[in-house]
Amino acid sequence: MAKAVKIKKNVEEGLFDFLKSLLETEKIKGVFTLKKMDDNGAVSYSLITSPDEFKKAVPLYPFMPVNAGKALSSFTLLGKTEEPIAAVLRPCELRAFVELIKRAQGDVENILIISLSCGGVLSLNLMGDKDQESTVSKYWESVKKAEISPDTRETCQFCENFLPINADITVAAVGNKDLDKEFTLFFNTPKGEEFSKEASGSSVSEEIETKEINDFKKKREELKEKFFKETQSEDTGLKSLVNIFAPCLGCHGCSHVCPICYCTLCEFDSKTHNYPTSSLGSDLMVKGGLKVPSGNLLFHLGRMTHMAVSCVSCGMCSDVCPVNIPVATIFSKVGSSLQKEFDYFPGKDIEEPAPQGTYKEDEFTKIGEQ
Amino acid sequence: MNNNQKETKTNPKKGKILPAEKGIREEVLNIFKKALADNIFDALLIPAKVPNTDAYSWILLQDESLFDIADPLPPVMTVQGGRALSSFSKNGELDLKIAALMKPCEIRAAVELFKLHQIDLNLVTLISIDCPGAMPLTDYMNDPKKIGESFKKISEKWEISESLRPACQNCHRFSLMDGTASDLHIGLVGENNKVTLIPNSSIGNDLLEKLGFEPNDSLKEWESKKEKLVKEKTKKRDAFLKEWQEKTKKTDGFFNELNKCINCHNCMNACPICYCQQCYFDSQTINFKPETYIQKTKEKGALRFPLNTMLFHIGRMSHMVLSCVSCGACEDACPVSIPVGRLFSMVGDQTQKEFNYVPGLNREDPLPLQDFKEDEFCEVETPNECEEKVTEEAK
Amino acid sequence: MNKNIGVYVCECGPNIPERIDIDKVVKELSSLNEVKTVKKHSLLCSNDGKKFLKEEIEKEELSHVVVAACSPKDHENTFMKVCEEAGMNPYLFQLVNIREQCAWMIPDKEEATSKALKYIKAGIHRVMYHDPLEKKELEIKVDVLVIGGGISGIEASLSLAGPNRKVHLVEKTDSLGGMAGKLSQILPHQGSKIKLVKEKIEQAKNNENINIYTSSEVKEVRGFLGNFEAVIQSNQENEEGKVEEIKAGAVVVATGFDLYDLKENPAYGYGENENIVSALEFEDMINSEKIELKNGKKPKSVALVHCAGRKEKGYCSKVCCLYNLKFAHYLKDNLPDVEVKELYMDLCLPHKQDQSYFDQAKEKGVEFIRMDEIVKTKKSGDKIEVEYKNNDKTDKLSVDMVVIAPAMIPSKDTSELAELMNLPLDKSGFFKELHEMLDPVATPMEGVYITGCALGPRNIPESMTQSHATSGKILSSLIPGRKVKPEVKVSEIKEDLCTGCQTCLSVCFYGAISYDPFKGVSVVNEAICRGCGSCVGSCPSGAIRSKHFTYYQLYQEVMEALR
Amino acid sequence: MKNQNVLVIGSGVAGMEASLVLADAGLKVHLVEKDSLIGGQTIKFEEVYPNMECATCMLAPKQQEVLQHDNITLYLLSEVKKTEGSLGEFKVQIEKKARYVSLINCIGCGACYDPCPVSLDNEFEEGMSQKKAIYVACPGALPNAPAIDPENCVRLNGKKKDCNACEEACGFDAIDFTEKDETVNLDVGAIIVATGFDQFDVSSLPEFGYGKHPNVYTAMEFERLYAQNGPTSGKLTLREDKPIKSAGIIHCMGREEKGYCSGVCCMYSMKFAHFIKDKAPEAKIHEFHTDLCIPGKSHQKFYDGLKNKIEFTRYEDIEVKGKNGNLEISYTNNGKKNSIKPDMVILSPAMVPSAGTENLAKILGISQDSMGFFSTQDQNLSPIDSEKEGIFVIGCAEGPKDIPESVSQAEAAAGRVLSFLQ
Amino acid sequence: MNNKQIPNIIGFLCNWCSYTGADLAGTSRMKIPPSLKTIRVMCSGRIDPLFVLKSFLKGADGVMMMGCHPGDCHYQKGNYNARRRYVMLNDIFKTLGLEEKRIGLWWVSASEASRFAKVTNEYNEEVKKLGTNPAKEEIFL
Repeated sequence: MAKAVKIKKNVEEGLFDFLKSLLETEKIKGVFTLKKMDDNGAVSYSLITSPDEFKKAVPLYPFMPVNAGKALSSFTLLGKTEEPIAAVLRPCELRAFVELIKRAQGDVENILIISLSCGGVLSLNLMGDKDQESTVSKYWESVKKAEISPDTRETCQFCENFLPINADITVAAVGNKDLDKEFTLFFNTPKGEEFSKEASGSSVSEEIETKEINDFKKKREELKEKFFKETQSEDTGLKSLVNIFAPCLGCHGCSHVCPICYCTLCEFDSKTHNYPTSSLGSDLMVKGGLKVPSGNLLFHLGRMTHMAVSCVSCGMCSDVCPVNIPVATIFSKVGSSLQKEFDYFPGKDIEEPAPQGTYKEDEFTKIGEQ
Repeated sequence: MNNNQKETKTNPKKGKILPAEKGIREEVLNIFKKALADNIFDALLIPAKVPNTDAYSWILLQDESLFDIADPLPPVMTVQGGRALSSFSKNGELDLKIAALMKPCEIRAAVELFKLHQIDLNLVTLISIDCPGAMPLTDYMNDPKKIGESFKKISEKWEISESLRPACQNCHRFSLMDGTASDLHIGLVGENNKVTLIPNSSIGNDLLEKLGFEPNDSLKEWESKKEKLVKEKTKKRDAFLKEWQEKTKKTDGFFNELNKCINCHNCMNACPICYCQQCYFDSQTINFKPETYIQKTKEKGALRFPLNTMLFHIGRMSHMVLSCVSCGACEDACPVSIPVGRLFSMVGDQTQKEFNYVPGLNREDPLPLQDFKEDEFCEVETPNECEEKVTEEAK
Repeated sequence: MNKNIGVYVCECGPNIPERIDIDKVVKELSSLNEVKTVKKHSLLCSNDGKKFLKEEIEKEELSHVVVAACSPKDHENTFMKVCEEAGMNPYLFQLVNIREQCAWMIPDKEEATSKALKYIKAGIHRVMYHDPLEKKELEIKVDVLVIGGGISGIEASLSLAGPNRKVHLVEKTDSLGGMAGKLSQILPHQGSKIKLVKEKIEQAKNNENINIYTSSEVKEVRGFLGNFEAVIQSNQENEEGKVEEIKAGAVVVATGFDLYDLKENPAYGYGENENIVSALEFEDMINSEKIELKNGKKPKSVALVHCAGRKEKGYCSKVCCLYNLKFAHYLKDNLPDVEVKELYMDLCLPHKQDQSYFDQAKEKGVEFIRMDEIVKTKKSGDKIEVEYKNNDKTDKLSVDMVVIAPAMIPSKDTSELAELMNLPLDKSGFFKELHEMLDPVATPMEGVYITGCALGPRNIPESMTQSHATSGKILSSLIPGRKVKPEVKVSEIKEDLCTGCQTCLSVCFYGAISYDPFKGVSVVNEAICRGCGSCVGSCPSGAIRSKHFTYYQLYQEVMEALR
Repeated sequence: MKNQNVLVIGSGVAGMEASLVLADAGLKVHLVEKDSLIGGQTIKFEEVYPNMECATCMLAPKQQEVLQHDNITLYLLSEVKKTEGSLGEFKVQIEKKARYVSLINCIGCGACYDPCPVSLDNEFEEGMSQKKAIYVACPGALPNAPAIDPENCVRLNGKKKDCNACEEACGFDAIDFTEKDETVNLDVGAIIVATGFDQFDVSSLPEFGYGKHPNVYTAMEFERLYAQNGPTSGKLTLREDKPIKSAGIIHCMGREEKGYCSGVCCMYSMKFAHFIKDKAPEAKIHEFHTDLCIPGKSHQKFYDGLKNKIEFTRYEDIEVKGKNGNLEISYTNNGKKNSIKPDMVILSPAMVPSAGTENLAKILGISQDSMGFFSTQDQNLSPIDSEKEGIFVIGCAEGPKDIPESVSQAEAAAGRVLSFLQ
Repeated sequence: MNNKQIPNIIGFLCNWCSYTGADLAGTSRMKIPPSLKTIRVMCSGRIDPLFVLKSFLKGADGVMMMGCHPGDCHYQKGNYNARRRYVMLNDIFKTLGLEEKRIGLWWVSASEASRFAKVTNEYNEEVKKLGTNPAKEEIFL
C-alpha cells in the first residue's frame, strides 16, 4: 500500500507549498506546471526554476491549454533531463506522455511525476472569460462533491480513467469534502517516497480508491454510454459521418494539438493527399458536384488509423475545433473499441509496444480463412 | 495572365441592372442557373448549406438540383474562398470552365494565390459580390438558428453591426475596387431588390453578352450607395487601426494579446495566404537538449510551453502579412479567441502602405518581395548617397 | 523531362484476341494524349517480338514503355532486358497483365475488353510516376568468421578456408572439439572407427588460412553480407580482455548445444547415487576403459534410460537412442555376461542404417523395455531400483548401474548471441533458420549462417552436412573479385518527414532499419532491405517510400480502376 | 578440378537447390530430369509439416529461378546413359527424349488438350484423374508447357497417322511431330545425384487390402486428393464421392520388410490427420503407429497439438479387412485385440530407392547399400560423398529423409564442389 | 446498383502467393468477376490502410486485401502486420457504422486458384447485395 500523507491545507496552496519547498531546498531544479500569464486570466504550462516566478504557479488550475504530455515530450525529445524536474500532469496527460515515450518522443528519467485524481478541466473557450473565477470555484465545488461539472470538457465528463497510472505522487482531490482544509498526498513509487519528507503533514493509512471515487466512476461510465450513442445521428453510416464532419474547415487543429499525433509533419498536410485536378472532371460527372476543399473524411479516418488506438481521450481536439465538431468523443469512441480489440490500454506500461509496431502469430486466426 | 483587362479600367463604368422580385439570392442564383444551362461554365464554385446540417461549405456545382442548397451570401465564412479555389486548381492543369462567386476579400486572396502559382485562373471566371460581412463562426455554430436570423436582418440593412465578425466590421473593401481582380462584380447595395451586374474585364463583358444582357444601365445608384458605405466603414476601420496601434504600442502589449496561444496553428491553416504545403513553423527544425531549455529557463526564471509560439506568429507575419487581405479567417478559427485577425490586419495595413501595395487589387502588380526598385528605401542604409541622388534628380 | 510513353499490346497468338478486342483497345489508347505511340504485336516475347520492341524504343525515342501482355511472373524480366538493351532504364517499364488476370478469367469479350483498357490505362499512369532506379554494386570481403570450435565449426572452417579466403575461428573454451570431442567413439555403424574429431582439429590447426582464437568471445557483430565487422575479445590469462577487430564477408554460428540438467527431475535420482551416471560420464568411463561401479566392481546389470528431458523440453533429441545402442554394444562386447536393459519411450532410428544396428543389439541379448515415463529411481540394498510406468501400470527393475541419456538443449550463451546479432530464436530456444524447409542454414540476416546443434538436436553426419551447406551458401555468394548486387526495389526514408518514432524498426523482420540518434531519424540499410514494404504501411508520417511501389504509383492504379 | 561444369541428376527440391547454389557461384550446371516438369515429389504436396506451409508457394519461386537462370541448362525427359572419367573430367552421355512441343514457342495456353482424342490415367495424380496424350502433369506445372506421350499419341504410335488435332489447336506452331530423341555429350567436373525416392509398394502386403478396397489409399494418393491443384481440386471425399466421417492412418508400411525406419512417415501421417480435421472437423481419426519417430525441435510440438484431437494407438500387429465396401482395421495393442470400422484407410509406406537407382548406379560406377540406396563413404566424414571422388549423392537418393535435410545435403554438395574449386 | 452494372472492386494482392494464385486461376480458365481490379504489391504488409480508405472514399464498392496464409509469408512476417491493419480498419468501420463488409482480408496461396475464384465470386455477390458505395455519389467528402 502506497505511503500517504495528510496535509492540513487547502489542496491548491498545499500542493503549491510542497512544490515550492522542493524547489527552494533544491531537491528539484525546476517545476513544470501551469502558470498564470497575466490579468487576462490566461494560464499556460511553464517550466519554472526561480522561486520568484513560481509565485505565479497554479498547479491545479482546471485548464489544459496544451496537453502537458506533448509539452514534456518537446522538452525531453533529445533525451533525459540531467537536472531533476517535478512535473504536474493530469492523468490523461500522463498517459499521453507514456505513449510518446514508447515512440521515442520523450524521456521520463529524472522527472518526478505528480498527478491527481482528476475532476476534469474546463473548456478552453472559458479561458479569459469575464466570470472565469466564479466558474472555477463552481468547478471545485463539484470536485469536492465528486459530481460531474457541466463546464468541463465532454471527454472529461465521461472519463473513467481519472486516477493516474505511473504517477510518483498522487494528489487525492475528487470526492474530498474538506478539500479547502485538508487533502492527502499518495507516494506511489520509491522515487516519489524520496520526497515524502518534504510534505509537511501526518502520514495516514488511506487508499486512493474510496467509495466516492467508485461512484464517480460509475456516473461517468453511464455518461460515456450516452455521449457515444449521441455521436451516431439518425441516418446511419457514411451519411451520418458526413454530417458530423460537414462543418470541418480542414484546419487540422485537432491533429496539431493531439499529443499522440507526434509526427513533425502530418502526412495529411503533405502533397501526397492534395486533390488531383485531373480527376475533377470525372468526379463532377459522377457526383454532379463536389465539396472543396475535399478530403476531410480521409483526413479524419486516416488520422484514426494512425492514432486512435493510442487515444487518451484528453479532449484537446474538441476544444480547439472552431466549428464545434465533437472530435474527441468520436475518436475516443473508436479508440476504446480498438483498444478493446487489441487488448491495449494506452499509457499503462512504457514497456508494452504500441499495437501498430507488433503482432501475435496466434491472434485473429479466423480472419482471412473464410 | 489576362492582358485585355487593362483597357477595362479606362472604360466608363456601365452595367446591367436586374429586378429581383423573388429576392436577391434567388436572382443571383438564376443568373448562374442560366449560365450553367447554356454551358457557359462547366461548374460554379459557390458556398452551399450541407443538407440536414447547419454547416456551410464550398461546392463545385454542376448538377442544377444543387442550386437548392447553394447560397451566395452565407452567414459565415467557412473556408476562405481563395483557399477553396486553390485546393482543386493547383495540382495539375484545369480543364473545366469554372465560375467562382466569392466575397471581395476572397477574390483578393485568390489573386494573391494566383501570383504565387497556387491557382490556375486560365479557365476561371472570378465573380465578386457586394459583401454585407459574415458572423463569427463559433457564434454561429453555437446557435445557428438565432445567428442565422440576425444575419438576415443585418445583411438586408447593410448595417455595420457589433455582432458581425470584427474583420467585417472594419472592412472597407467589401465591394468592387478599381482594379483587375474580378471579371464580373455583382452589386447589391444599390436600389433595393435590384441586382447590378458590373463587368470588370473583357471576360466579364463576354459573359454578360453570352447571358444576353446589354451592359447599358448606369451605375450611379449603386456607386453612390457604395461610396457612402465605404466612407462609413473606412472611418470605422481607421478608428480600429488607431485603437490597436495604441494597444500594441505599450510594452509587449502585442505579446499579451498572444499569450493565450496554444500553438494549434489553426490561424495558419485557415489563412488563404499561408499556402505552403507544410509550414516551416510546423517542422520545428530546431530541437534542443533539455539542458539548453533549462538554461534558457534559468535566464528568465520560467519558460513557457508550448515553445516558440511567439516565433510562430512573428515568423508567419513576416511570411504573409504583405499579402494579408484582412479576411479574418484566422480569428474565426482561433479556439482561444485571440484577436489575431485584427493584429495581422493592423500590421498588414502599415507594411502594405510602406510598399504602397494593395494585395489582390490588380493581377498584374508584382508581389512586393518579388520585385524591388533600386532607389527605394535608400535612406535605410546610406542616407547621404540618397540625398545626393535626390538632389541630382532635382537638377 | 517530357515523357515519351510507348504502349505495346501483345496478342499472345490467339489467346488475347479471343477474349479482348485488341483493335478497340489500341484505338482508344491512341486517343490519349499521354501516350506517344500505341501498337499491337502478335507475340512480343518471341525473338522477333523482342527485336520489334527494341527497334520501336529506339525509333520513337521512348522514355517509358508499357507492355500489355501476360503476368509479370512470365515476362517482366524478358521485357526489362529488352528496354535495357535499347538504352532505357528498365524500371521505366510496366508490364500489364491482360492475359492471366483478364482475358483468361473473363468469358464476356466486352467486359474483358473494358477491364483490359482500365488495366492498361492504370499501367500508363503508373509508369509516368516510375523512377529510373539504379542497380548498385558493393565491394565485398570474402573472409569468414566462424563462431564455435565444435565439430561443426571446424568442418565449416576447413571447407571454407582456401588460398584467397581466410577463416577466423572463435572458440570460447581453451580447446577445439566441443561436445563431439568428449565422445569415446562415433557411432561405429556409421563407418568411422577412427578418432575423427582429433584428426579434424589437427587439420584445422595446420591450415594456415584458419586463424584460431581459443578462450575468446565475439563481443560485437555489425554489417551485412560481404561487409561484416566483428570485435573478438580474448579471455586468456596473459592477454585478458584484449580485443581485436576483424572484417569478414560472412558469419557462421556453430555454438552447439548443452545437456538437460538431470537434477531438474528428481525421478531420475541423478546425483543421489554414484552409480546413476549421465551418458556423458559414461562416455568418460569408456574413454578410460574402466566400466565399474563406485565400489570398484564391474556392474552385472546396467539400465540405459532414454528420453530424459523429452517430456520436460517438449521435443525428441533424436540421437539418444543411437548412442544408447552404442553403449549397449560396448557393454556386451566388453563385459560379455552383463545384463543390459534399455528403457525407451519411442525408438527413434530415422537413419537407414540404424535399424540393423538395433537388431544386432537385440541379437546380443540387450533387453528393450517400453515405458511412458520414469517414476522413481532409488537405492535398494547395493542395487538401484528403477520404477517406470507403461500404459498406466507401473513396473520395477533393479540393476547395478543406471545410465541416463539427457536431452540436448540450447547452449547457454545462445540467447545472448542472438541478442548481439539480432537473430531470432525458436520456441525451444535454439536459433531459428530463415526458412525451416528451404533455407535450413540461413538466417534473416543475409550473410549470417548457422550450422549444427545450434539449430537444434542433430547427429554428427547432419552437422557435418550442414557445415558443408553453409560453406556452399557462402562460397557461391562471396566470390573473390565479384561484387554483391543488393535488391533495387527497397525502402527509403525521407529524413525531413521522419519523426524518429521507430515503429518501422519493430515491423522490419530483416533488421534493415536502424535509428540514427544524432539525426533523430530512422535509416534504411539498402544492402539488407528486401523491399517487402511493411515499414511503409507502418509509418504514420508517410516518411517511408518503397521504390517502384510508391504511394503515387499504386494510387494511380487505384484511380484508374475506379474511373 | 579445372572443369567448371557440373551435372545434376534429378530436379527435385534437392537437385534444384544444388543447381541454384552452384549456378549462382558462376558454374555451368546441366540439370537432367527424366520427367517433363521440374520439382520432384515435393510439388505434389499441398502443405508440408510442421508449419503446414503451402509447398507450391514455397517452391514456385525456386522453380522459376531454375528455369530463368542463365547458368542452368535443363534437360527434360532425359536420362543419363553413360559416364566415364573421374573428378574434374567426367564424360557424360545423356539421352534426351523428344517432347514434340517447343518450349520456346509454347506459351502454355493449354488450347491443345481438349482436341486430343486420347485420354489416359494421369500417373502424376496416382491415376486418380485422366490426362490427354498431350498433357501437363497438373495445373501450375513448370515449365508451363505440355509434352506428348509418344506411346499413346495416335499420330506418333501410328494408330492414326493423320491426326493433328493439337497441332491445329495451337496458335504458336509449338507442336513438332518431327522432333527426334537426341543424345547429348557433356564434359563435367562433378556429378550430383539427386534422384529421390519411390513409395514402397503396399499392394505387396495383401493384408492391408490396398487395391482390393477402393477406400484404402496410399500416402501419395491422399496428398493429391487434398491438393488444391489435384484431381478433386482439394475436395476430400471417398471414392464414391461421400464425405469422410472416420479414417484410420497406419504407419510403418514396409518398415519390417525393408528393415529400416523412413523417419518421415510419422510426421506426414499426422499431417494427414491435420488435413482431414481441417476439412472435416467432425471426422474421427485414428493413427496406428509402432514407435513414434518424430525427431527434431519442432516435431513433437506438432504431435502434442494433435494428440487430444485424435486417437493414437501403438500396434503390435494390424490388418485391414473389408466386407462389401465396409472397412475394418483390427489390431493388437499390448496383447489386447481390438478393431475399428473407418470409412477410409490411409497407408503410410516406407520410402524406397527410386526405380532407376540400380541402373544409374551401374552407369555411374558407384555401389548401392544393402537397402538399395546409393551408398556413401563414411557417414561421419562425408555423408554425401560416394566412393567415387567427384560424385555426390544427396536427398532421398542417399536414404529416407525430410525436406530440410535434403536441402542441407544439396547445399552441402555444392559446398563440396566449390571448395574443391577454391 | 442494378444487376447490369458491375460493382467496382479493388484487390490488393501480394506478389508471392495471392497474385500467383490469381494467375493460376487464369491459366485454369476459372471465371473471375470482371468487377475485380487486381493491384500487385510485393507483400500484404505493404498494403497501407490509407490505400484501403482512399479506395473506399473514392467510391470502390469493395476492397479485397489478399496475402499468403499466416506462416507462409515470403518475407516471413509481413502478413501478420497486414492482419492487424485489417482488424483495425474493420473495427473503425464497425464503430462508425460504416459498412465494414466493403473491406475484407483473405489468405490465398499460390496453388489456391480455386479458392481465389471462390472468394472473389462470393465477395462479388456480397458487394452486389450491399449496392453502390454511398461514397461514390457523396458530394461532401
